[in-house]
Amino acid sequence: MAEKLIIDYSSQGRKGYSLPSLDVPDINIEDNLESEYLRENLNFPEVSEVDVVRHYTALSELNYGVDSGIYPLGSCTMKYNPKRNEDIARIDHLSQIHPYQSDEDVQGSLRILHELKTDLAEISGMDEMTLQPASGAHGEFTGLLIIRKYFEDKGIEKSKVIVPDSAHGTNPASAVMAGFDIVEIDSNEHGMVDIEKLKEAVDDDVAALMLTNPNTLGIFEKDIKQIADIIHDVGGLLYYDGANLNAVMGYARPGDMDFDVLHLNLHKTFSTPHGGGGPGSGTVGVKEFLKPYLPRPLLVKNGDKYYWDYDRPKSIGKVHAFYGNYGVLIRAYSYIKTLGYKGLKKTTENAVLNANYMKIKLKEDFELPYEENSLHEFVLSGVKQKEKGANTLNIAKRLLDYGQYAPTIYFPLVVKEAMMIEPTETENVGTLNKFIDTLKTISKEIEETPELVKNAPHNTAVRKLDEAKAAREPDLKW
Amino acid sequence: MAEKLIIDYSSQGRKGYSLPSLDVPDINIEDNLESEYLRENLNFPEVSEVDVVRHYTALSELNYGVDSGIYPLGSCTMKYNPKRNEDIARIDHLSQIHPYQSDEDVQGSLRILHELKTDLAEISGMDEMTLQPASGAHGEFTGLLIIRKYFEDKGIEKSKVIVPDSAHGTNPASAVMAGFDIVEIDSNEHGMVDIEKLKEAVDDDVAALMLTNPNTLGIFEKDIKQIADIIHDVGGLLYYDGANLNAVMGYARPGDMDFDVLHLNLHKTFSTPHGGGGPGSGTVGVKEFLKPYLPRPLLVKNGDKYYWDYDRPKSIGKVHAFYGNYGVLIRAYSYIKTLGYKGLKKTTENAVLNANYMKIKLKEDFELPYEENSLHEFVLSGVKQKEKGANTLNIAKRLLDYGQYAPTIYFPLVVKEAMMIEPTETENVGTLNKFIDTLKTISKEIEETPELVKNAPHNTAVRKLDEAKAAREPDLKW
Amino acid sequence: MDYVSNTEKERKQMLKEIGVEAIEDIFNSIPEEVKLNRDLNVSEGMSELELKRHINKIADTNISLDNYTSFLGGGAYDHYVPSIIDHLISRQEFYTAYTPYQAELSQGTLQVVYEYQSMISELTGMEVANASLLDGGSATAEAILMASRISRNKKVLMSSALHPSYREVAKTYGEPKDLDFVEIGLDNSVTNLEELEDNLSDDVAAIVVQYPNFYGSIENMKKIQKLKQQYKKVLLIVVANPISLGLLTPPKEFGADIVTGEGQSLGNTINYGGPYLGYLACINDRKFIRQMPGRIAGATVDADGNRGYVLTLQTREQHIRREKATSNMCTNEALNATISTIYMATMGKKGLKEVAEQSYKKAHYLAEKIDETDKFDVLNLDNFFHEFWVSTKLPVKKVLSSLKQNNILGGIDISRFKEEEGILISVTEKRTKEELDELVKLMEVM
Amino acid sequence: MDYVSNTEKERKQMLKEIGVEAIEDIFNSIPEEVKLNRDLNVSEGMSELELKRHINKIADTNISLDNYTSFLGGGAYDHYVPSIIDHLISRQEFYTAYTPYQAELSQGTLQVVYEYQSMISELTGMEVANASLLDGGSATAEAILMASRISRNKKVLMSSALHPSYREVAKTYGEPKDLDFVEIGLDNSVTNLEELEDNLSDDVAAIVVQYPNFYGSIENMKKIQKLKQQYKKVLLIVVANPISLGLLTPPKEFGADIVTGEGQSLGNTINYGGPYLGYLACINDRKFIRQMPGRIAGATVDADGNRGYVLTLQTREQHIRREKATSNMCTNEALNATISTIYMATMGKKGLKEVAEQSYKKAHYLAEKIDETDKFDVLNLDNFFHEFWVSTKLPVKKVLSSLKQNNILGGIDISRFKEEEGILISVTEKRTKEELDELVKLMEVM
Ligand SMILES: Cc1ncc(COP(=O)(O)O)c(C=O)c1O
Ligand SMILES: Cc1ncc(COP(=O)(O)O)c(C=O)c1O
Repeated sequence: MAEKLIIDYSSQGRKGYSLPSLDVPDINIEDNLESEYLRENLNFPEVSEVDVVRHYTALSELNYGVDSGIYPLGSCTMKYNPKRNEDIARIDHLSQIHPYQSDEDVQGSLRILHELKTDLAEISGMDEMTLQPASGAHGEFTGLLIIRKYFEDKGIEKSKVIVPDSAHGTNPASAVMAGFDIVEIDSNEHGMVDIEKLKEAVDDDVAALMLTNPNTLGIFEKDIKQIADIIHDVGGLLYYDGANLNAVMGYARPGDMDFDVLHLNLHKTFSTPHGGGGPGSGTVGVKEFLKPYLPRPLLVKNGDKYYWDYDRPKSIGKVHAFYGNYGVLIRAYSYIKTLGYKGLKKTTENAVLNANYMKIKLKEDFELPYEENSLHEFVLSGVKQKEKGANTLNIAKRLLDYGQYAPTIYFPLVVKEAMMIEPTETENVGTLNKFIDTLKTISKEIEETPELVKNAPHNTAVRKLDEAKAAREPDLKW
Repeated sequence: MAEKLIIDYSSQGRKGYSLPSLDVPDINIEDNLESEYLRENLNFPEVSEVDVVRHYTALSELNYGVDSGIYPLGSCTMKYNPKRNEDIARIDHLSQIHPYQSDEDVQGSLRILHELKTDLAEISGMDEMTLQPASGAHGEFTGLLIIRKYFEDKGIEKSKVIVPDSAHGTNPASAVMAGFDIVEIDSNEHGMVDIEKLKEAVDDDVAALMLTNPNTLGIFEKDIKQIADIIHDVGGLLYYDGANLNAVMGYARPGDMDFDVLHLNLHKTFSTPHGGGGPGSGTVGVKEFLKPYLPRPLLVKNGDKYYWDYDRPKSIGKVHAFYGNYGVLIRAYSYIKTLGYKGLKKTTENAVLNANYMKIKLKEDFELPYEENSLHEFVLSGVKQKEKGANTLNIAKRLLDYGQYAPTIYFPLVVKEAMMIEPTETENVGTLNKFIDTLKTISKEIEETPELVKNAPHNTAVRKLDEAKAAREPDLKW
Repeated sequence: MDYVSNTEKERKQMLKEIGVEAIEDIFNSIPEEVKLNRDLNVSEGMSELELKRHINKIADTNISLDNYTSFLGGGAYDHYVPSIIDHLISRQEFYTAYTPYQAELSQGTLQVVYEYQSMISELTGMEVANASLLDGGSATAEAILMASRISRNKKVLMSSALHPSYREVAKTYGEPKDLDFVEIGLDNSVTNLEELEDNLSDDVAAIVVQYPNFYGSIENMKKIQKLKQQYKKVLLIVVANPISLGLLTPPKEFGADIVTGEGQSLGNTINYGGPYLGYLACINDRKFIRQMPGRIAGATVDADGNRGYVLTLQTREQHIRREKATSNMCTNEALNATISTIYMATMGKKGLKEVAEQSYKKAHYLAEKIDETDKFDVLNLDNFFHEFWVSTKLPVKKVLSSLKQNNILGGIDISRFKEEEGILISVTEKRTKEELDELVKLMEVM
Repeated sequence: MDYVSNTEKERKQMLKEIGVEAIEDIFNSIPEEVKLNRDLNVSEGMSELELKRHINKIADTNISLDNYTSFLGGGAYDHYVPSIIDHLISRQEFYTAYTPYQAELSQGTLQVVYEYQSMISELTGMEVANASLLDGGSATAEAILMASRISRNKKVLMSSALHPSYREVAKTYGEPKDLDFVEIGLDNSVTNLEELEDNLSDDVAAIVVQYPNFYGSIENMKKIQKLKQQYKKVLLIVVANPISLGLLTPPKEFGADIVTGEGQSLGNTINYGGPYLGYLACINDRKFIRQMPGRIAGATVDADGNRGYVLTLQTREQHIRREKATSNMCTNEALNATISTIYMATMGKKGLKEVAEQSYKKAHYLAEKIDETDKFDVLNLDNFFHEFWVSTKLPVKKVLSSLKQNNILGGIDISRFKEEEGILISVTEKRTKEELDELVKLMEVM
């Protein structure tokens, strides 16, 4: 099953490309360019087109995609990526446009982008959006810069951002990049923000609280209004990490929960493909009062015409060389237009239904650390299984043996031996049952033959990989 | 690894399609149509789009394609199918045209088809071509009908078609469909047509001799001119089965070997994909005197304009409802235009080089029944291995365990335990060596652990399948 | 460019191992007298960029359904093709594979064929279907040959409301077998059943009717069934558009022995007439199955007792039986059958019905409106599926070319088949009310 | 339509098992006060047919490179993209996969990243590359932050010949870290090295230059290297167009510590500016590697001792280190990196060089001709790669709009960046002599 490196297919003189022959009079580049600027050697593969096609086809076969089966990574919203959106993103008149064409050349694309941001603002309850951030973390960074700029503009000094212990790692990392200090607060026994601890942590120096709601345990922060008040009372702002929007579309809007800034992960809620790790899009929404600080340029509609407004003196500036991940935005637009408002709501309903169904079934075998009602995802703990000899990592690896992907593990950090499960709405009860049965089987295996699980995976292209060695003796290129 | 049937994913009420809602005033069909014409039930799957995508993706993973590796099926010319030809066949202005548009609407397509048939005629040395036949066998049938019609037109009665024992099964089958009786002649000890036997078999009743050259042993019938004379002398015609054209492009032309009619398999020599068994294209070429008999309509160029000529009173009629497998023809055009005359010749050279290289290497371990020079393919015999306990079928199955496809086996019939190997030019010496090594390894396995080979395959999605049971107790639908 | 993988250096080394000097030497077995001693008169090769430019330029001279509204049918229909189909069949494992000779590495193709056979059987009401034939025309011809072999008769009663080209292909195929084709004339837009009755006898191999027929009309299948039943040996071959069977009673219920036809409408691109696929299904009778042309997949078990699929009943086929084979079929239309399988699975129970119903309703909406115009009449207004026959005193060519100026391909000029006159208009679910109304508006003012 | 798979019946059954009545009940944990009690003001859903019609209609209002000849560059280049790339990345196993968290089921992605890192390292001459960043602009910013962390300095000398938007992004990123950006002015079309020298000191974190620079000119890298070497702590960041490195000496040989930039030109569709990919590579120094942003793949062995790939050196990253991470990078541009990997493999040793050389030669052919016209001068005629700076007394907007009327996108109006004036013209290997001559012909008569 192993596939060698593309460089190992190389054979001197082999060619995989074809170019028209030069049709302008040839010149000697050495006559124009000093020899020390002329590259001497490029040790790239020399392979044929067939070699390339076979090699990357073979590599693809070592991967698992959403079309391979359930992908229950909690917090990642691995839903089906509609093929028709791929077609649409490849329409020549949409994809073959250059970022420096004039606005008038690309009115069609600008219309799409404008409708998209209008829809996203409506869905999330915000007043204005920027489409520039290219990932969730990029959106967080952008949102926090907006907060920073806002306070700077108002002449208020604030240095702290509060982040719950259940937050995603990008939250504190983004806040630090945006120049803030982090205050971490513990969750309470219900897996929610501990109001008392929050009050203690809050002071005039707090610029923002970052929260996702439902939180990473899948639990809705029911005291959100109170939390908002606590922060707003000290002049701080509320930042919403939109990674979990799939849990509430059509049911609740972050804007209505008094969040001031948010980012949405279009590569989660809005079904754009993850591409093995990217590209994504982390569009940022703000309330009216923060609009001046959005990145430049802002897309504006004037009558029937759309244009990019660069004249935004209070803007934080640019976070992307162009306008963001346009190709991803097109797919998200296509998705929203397909579903419409009913489809969006139905999406959320079934995402939550699926998660709750799985939770009910799986808590028979696995510890459920928080009994609270949860929405689109839930977190189990593998502590019982660990005692019997196989931990959460082992369980995850054993799932791979059964041809199914594993949940997010060891996150959120507040749960020991965490398994964070998010089925999404595009799974049906059949695939859920199959996954549930597999987890139950593994749990039984741990009782009967723990070694089998501990040494998993057994049937994958490679067995368990030595990560320690990888870090100790970095081998990062051929 | 097993994948259930699509019907087994069915769940009442599930939907995988979307249609716009009816925008004309609704009517009650029962008011128009008697109830006995209204279908009561259609027991089709009820599945979601995700179900469909995953199911057929899973099925695809149980297949082996040219991009998976070497596909050395002798006589099948399984070369790389260029991706760019797929793009071109999907250009809207080429693919979204209806067969009953007027000729003037589709001048672009007609130009392509005309250039294609002109190129094919030049490559094969014929005077005129029809693009209508949709497969090699269809081409044979068409060609033989032309021969039949020619004799009928000339008032000559002839009932026999001579076919060598090494011929492909379609040859006699097509000849019978075209109303002829078959005379089979044995090959001589060199694997070629036995001239003496041919002479004996020939009489005035012979309408045609069907031959492929090189023949299915990969050996060029060097006496082809003499053979042609023998047939022509009794007023018979020479039919060329073009399955092996990959062996001679740019080096020799069937037309120059005095063949009167031929078909070309565009899905072999001209790289159009086989699609798991089809579609193909078996374009037929003829010498000038047979032109009147070609199927209707014939594509004609008049000045700058192209049109379909239906006014062909001597035509055999139609063999296809429309014009043939247009989508396949587009791909073949794209291929020929890409390669040009130099590329075609180089293609043949490397196809022959690869086959000869493999033959030299493999005859060390396997019996080579005919030592004659061969061209693009060669036939080994597994008799030595069979004596040691594993026959050619076992060897083929064992190859699958090594992730490589097997050669054509038990064909041609003139070789016992035949393995017919055709690597094609798109393989390089690296993939050839890998295949050679695997066959040698298997040969060793047969000496050391014959049971291992006899019970192969072991690593495939299913093990050896019970064909007898399938035929005895036909289970042909769910 | 070319697709040769070996380098010059590798070639030299290989030649050395083979024991010859130059590449030309390995062609020594070709006698000089037949060697080509010049370059082929074929153009120079092209890089991908040049190729795409070249072909796009040519393609742009076509008028295509991409920017014209089409009412063309006649056996090639512009139905909605779900996007997922092309994504799935573009997996190399499907489209670059050969015929599944090594079943163990071809379970994907084989199971698809089995599913295809299952759904074609269900759709037609029949019990056994093959893996596909070359197209609707040749499938009809093969069905007739099959019927003749089964009944051992040579006379074939073929409805004139059967697609003219299918009739022509059938005759081409039948001629060498001395089949005697009797064409049964029209009674308005359907087969003249009196004439059919008059021609029926015990030496008839088969009756061949199309359902819905070439003009879109639904034959009186009840009556045809009754006529047929009077003669034991006579087989009934029904040529059916599979989409219509989403709505219409399957031919089996009218006594069909063989159902065949063109599968294009099940998800295949219009593609100027091909590649399409012929489908063929028959009753579950050993005599029939033994005479079936083409490949058949069947379920079986492997050495471990697990379910798997193989090509089966191959003793009918050319590679086993050679001149005694039921047909010369080898390469078929497997990828198109894969397309149709995915189409049927995607549309499913409800979707296929909805496609048929919407096509029906839209076609009837349009037909009514056209019939209300001054200059046009619909000849089969009271009886058609999604295609109808319009007659007019205006010159048809002019009508169509004036529509074309309005970016409409208005239908088939029936006179192209040199039998009848008028326009054959086809409507699928893809046509919008706006498009239908636009056509009517233009026809109203002609 | 929607993508929900459960049927109404299944939903009911599931609700029952969960122990609630209605679907709304599972949302009970959302307090009423924040519940949305109306429908979202988003349009009705659409079927695929409607969707494609709707979007195609909008798309047709764009002017696209599909039917206009483009001379636009400025960081987004219209190079030839081999057809096989889209076929390969359209395999669902690549494009629908997540970040390779479970390495054993993600060896495809991981090996691709390893190959990507290997080729980026080779191309730039560096020793360690990451798995991609978000785009050229943010990668430049991350490189600057990285340099500042390594040198513990805050002052950044940034060439004004660096892409204006990259400078802007860098400032956005640098501001919270109190970086002190000094922009070094131009000397004709290259960085003013005297000014650079004057600003150099031991408290400088990094010099940032672009190679070839925004105006297409090749900086005097030898000189810059010398200047830099005088200050031990100062790092040299080179922002390079990877295509140019097919022809030009890799930055490493001029003393670059970090090489970064936009990878779009390596096989990525123009796509109105994204998704593209930022690449970043550095020298093999633990101090550097520890400060690198983004994911890194490494080779290791599995439990059986076989080679395999994992994400490694993750203690730099946010999911491990949270607020102490080197960057917040999580989702990156993996699929674009896959595209670039396949591109680099396909073009290979010779192809990348040929692309660079053809672009160079065609650009120079055009520049010479334009310079010969009356009204246009090429400011950097003696020193550029494949993009050059044209000045004219004519109003640039008018020049460009008159070219557009001839289906030519004539270049970038440099004034859009509010710094300099003129037209930036970029030429890739895709432009034909005919197209170049056509442009010249039009410019000659202006
Ligand atoms: C809760 C949460 N927040 C933020 C992010 C970061 O998003 P991205 O990966 O797009 O940067 C993620 C993604 O994993 C997440 O799950
Ligand atoms: C020698 C030979 N002749 C004829 C044929 C028949 O061609 P097709 O499969 O296209 O009908 C084949 C294909 O297998 C062949 O190899």
